[in-house]
Amino acid sequence: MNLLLDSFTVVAVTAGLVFFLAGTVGLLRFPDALTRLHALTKADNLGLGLIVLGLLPQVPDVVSALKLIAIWVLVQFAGTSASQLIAQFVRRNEPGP
Amino acid sequence: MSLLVDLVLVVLILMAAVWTILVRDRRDAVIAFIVLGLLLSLVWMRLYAVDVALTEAAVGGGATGLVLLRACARLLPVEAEGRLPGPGTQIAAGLLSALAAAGLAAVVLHPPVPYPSLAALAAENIHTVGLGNPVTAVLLAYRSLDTLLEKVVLVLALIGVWALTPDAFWGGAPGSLRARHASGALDLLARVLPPFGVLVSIYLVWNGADHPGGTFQGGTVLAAMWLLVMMAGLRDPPGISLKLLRRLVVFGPAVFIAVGFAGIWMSGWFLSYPPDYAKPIIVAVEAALVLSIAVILGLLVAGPAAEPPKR
Amino acid sequence: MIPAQVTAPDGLLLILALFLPAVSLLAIFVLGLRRPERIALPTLAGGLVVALIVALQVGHSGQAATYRLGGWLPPLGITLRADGLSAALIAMAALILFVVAIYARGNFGSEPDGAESRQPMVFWTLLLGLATALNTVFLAQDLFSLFVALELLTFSAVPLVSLEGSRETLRAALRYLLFALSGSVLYLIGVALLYGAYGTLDIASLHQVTRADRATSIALGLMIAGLMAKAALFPLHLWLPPAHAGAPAPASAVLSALVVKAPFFLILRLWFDVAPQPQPAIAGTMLAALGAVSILVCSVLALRQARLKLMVAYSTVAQVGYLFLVFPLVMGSEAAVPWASIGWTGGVLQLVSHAFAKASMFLAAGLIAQAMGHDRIDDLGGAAQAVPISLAAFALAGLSLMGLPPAGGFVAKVMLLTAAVATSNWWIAVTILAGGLLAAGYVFRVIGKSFAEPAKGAPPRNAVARSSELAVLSLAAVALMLGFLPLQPFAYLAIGQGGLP
Amino acid sequence: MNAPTLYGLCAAALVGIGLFGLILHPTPLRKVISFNLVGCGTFLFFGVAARRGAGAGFAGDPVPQALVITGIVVAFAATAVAVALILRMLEAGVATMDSRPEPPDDLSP
Repeated sequence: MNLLLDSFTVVAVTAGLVFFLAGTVGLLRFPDALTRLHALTKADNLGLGLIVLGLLPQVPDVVSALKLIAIWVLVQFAGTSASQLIAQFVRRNEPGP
Repeated sequence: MSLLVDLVLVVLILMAAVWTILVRDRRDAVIAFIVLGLLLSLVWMRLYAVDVALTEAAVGGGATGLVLLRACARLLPVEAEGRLPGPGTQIAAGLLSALAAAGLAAVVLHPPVPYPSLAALAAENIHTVGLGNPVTAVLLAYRSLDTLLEKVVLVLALIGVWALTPDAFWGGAPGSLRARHASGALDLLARVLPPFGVLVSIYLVWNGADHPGGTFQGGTVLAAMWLLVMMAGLRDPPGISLKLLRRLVVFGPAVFIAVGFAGIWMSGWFLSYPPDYAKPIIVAVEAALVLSIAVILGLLVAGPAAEPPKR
Repeated sequence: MIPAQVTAPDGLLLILALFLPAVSLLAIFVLGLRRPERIALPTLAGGLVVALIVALQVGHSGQAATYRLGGWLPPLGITLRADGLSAALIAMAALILFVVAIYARGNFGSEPDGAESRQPMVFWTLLLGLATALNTVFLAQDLFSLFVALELLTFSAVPLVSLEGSRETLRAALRYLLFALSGSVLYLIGVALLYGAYGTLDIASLHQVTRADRATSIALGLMIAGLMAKAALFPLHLWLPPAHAGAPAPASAVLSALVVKAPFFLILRLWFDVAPQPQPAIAGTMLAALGAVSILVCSVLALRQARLKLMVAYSTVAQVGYLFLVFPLVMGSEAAVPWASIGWTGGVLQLVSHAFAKASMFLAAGLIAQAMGHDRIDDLGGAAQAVPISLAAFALAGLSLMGLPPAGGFVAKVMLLTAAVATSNWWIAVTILAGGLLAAGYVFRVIGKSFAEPAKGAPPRNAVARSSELAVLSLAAVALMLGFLPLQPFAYLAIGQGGLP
Repeated sequence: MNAPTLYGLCAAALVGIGLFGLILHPTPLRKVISFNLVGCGTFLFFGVAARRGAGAGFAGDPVPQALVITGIVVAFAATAVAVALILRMLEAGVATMDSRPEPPDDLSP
């Protein structure tokens, strides 16, 4: 049982890291601000989600688990709002297609 | 391996620092400085100073960055970037700075053995104040004079900022913080986030007695929520003569000083706590301080009054 | 850890010295009064009483008064301590603050409609802030608490410079702030290094453990360099003249008389109480050389100023320069301890007598400017008839700056001169004499112009308050009375020095 | 070489870079940013002292950590005052350009 949970953690966290890596590569390689933003938000949401999911079996009690989930939700929320703001800024300042 | 992480962090920090100094545009310099602040809070984690990491992220990077960014936004159209001094001055400045850095590096490379520390003394006495977090014990018990005087510093800084109000506007409100293109996203954030923020700041203060966290971290989160609301345009900054505002600013320091004097007859010394009630008293002082800190930080960011008072 | 002994009442007074003004400033802030001086004046009077009682008790008991905050012993806790020197200086600061407050009572007109207005509120709260800051600088025994005290001082002093709000004063305030902050951060680096080297920031503990090694020298060097910027020692003096000249007269008086003395006092503390003894002679000579350049350059500059307040401000830089002459004079003396030497005593007396003289001079300059409607030195004709008392105070204070008998500055400068001759520092002796001559030049220039016939078509003169004039005169009188002190080291100032009980 | 020493060298470099900026930049806002850099380096020195002084069951000496927290807040207050002064100076400058310039040597009593 323990081994199963541990391997789940390893797989999920690794997968999360891969998403972060992909997002970072996208940030560096994509041509303009909007696509970069797209890569970053998508990858980070999923990446953080997978890491939190992977860590859940490792926490000692329910409160800690709730804290982890709360962190994920808040980051989601902040990330979404921030990328919205950046996107709006970009649209105002660059003549759109 | 572990040292590799530190090495990468140091390289990133030095890059951010050099960028901060050398980049031409001042807004870029501020952004580099904010990045530096975030990297530094990681460094504080690596140094096992979680309380400092929280403070650095909240105040050092966050609040300072906000003040500087707002300044950039208002300076940009008016003030041109100044001209750098000639190469002679530049070389002299470089030599002087390099000399200072080299001297400091030499000191760092030869630490005394054994390394002096007050950790043992702090640990020995922590039971008398009933706290679990030694940093809180230092801030509110062993060295409470510093913390108390620093609150006075904050009030004086606020008076200093308000002193820059044009005479006709005294009693009026600071200019609106509303972002020029406030949007739905910001609005939503400002409506949803504050309850969580308030919860987090209460948690930080409550938790700070025994675990990392404390008044400044909590106060900054609270201030951030207030600023968010003002930047989304949901509320405007209050007039600087508002009685409630003045009371909130003074509340924390006043409670702290009152507790200090009460200590004289409760347990013999100014700013001492009776051993049995030390923890609840300290937590109460922190709770009072958190409100004042939040209000003062918010007002420091908002700046001097910029409109005539409403009569 | 909490000692069983009950607090000594004299120690408790040190707490009052710190927090009486602090509480009062919070009260003014929260009440939003039309006339804040109704709270501030009684507080400063109370502060004077507290300071005098502390000074008398220290003299009476022959021991330093100490107080441990929260009962915590150093190195974990923080101690307040009034030795003879500290006690004398808090009494000096309290007296000057109180007299300046009396002078300023009528200066900041308030709105008739009962509302709070900007200038009175800012001036009085920050004056009280200065009282807290100065007392903390003079009493705290912990290097980091002293950093906080220096910041208190900066945050109280800078907005006073730009109280008037014109572009020039704002620029002066900003420059002052940048210098002061740079000084603070250099000081703080030194604090960090000292903590890293010794694990304590308590001055008395450091006194026993400091070694003459690289870390200590770099730390002290940075701290003293930072404090030099705050004390406006040449070549870091550029901020001072515009700042002190731009502030309203009562603020200038406090800035010049007291605020620049605080960093010098800390240099004195670092030099004699923290640094490993004996220090390298070259360091002391360097400080004295910068002091000498300050004296000569800024006295000449004072002589050439067209505006009265700028002249007085340049004279401050020159007079602060005298303080830095102390270091080689003490090192070369044969006295067993610094405070038994005539050089050290002369330096302290120069600090005190200049404080009274310069406060009086700035206030007098303010009254002259108020009466004449301008402060151009060349057009001061008729001032002697318009404000005779102020001009008399100006002249009496001038005696102290020149070092002529019977002023306090005379005794101080003769002591420094004697010490310079005794230690064969001839260049210092020459500098002291030259500085005195230059001071005579700029003081007599003002006096001479004031007795000239008023120019034709001069604007009518404004009346000045009699209580303000008497306040100015009383400060000059104190500066004068210090001249009757004997020419020898004082036992009072030696109380509690060097960790003695 | 261990982590505290590495960060100590980083702190020394930060102070050096900040001092360079403080002297180099003529505009006040850039000076304020540079001052903050020096401050960051200074605080890091305390952090190194704290980590090296680990003991008695603590991962770091709590005293320097507490000093840094106080220091960070004071530095923020300083930045806020400086920025307010810079902005106000700008307003005053703009205001005097279109209004009648006052004679510089007259003091309002």
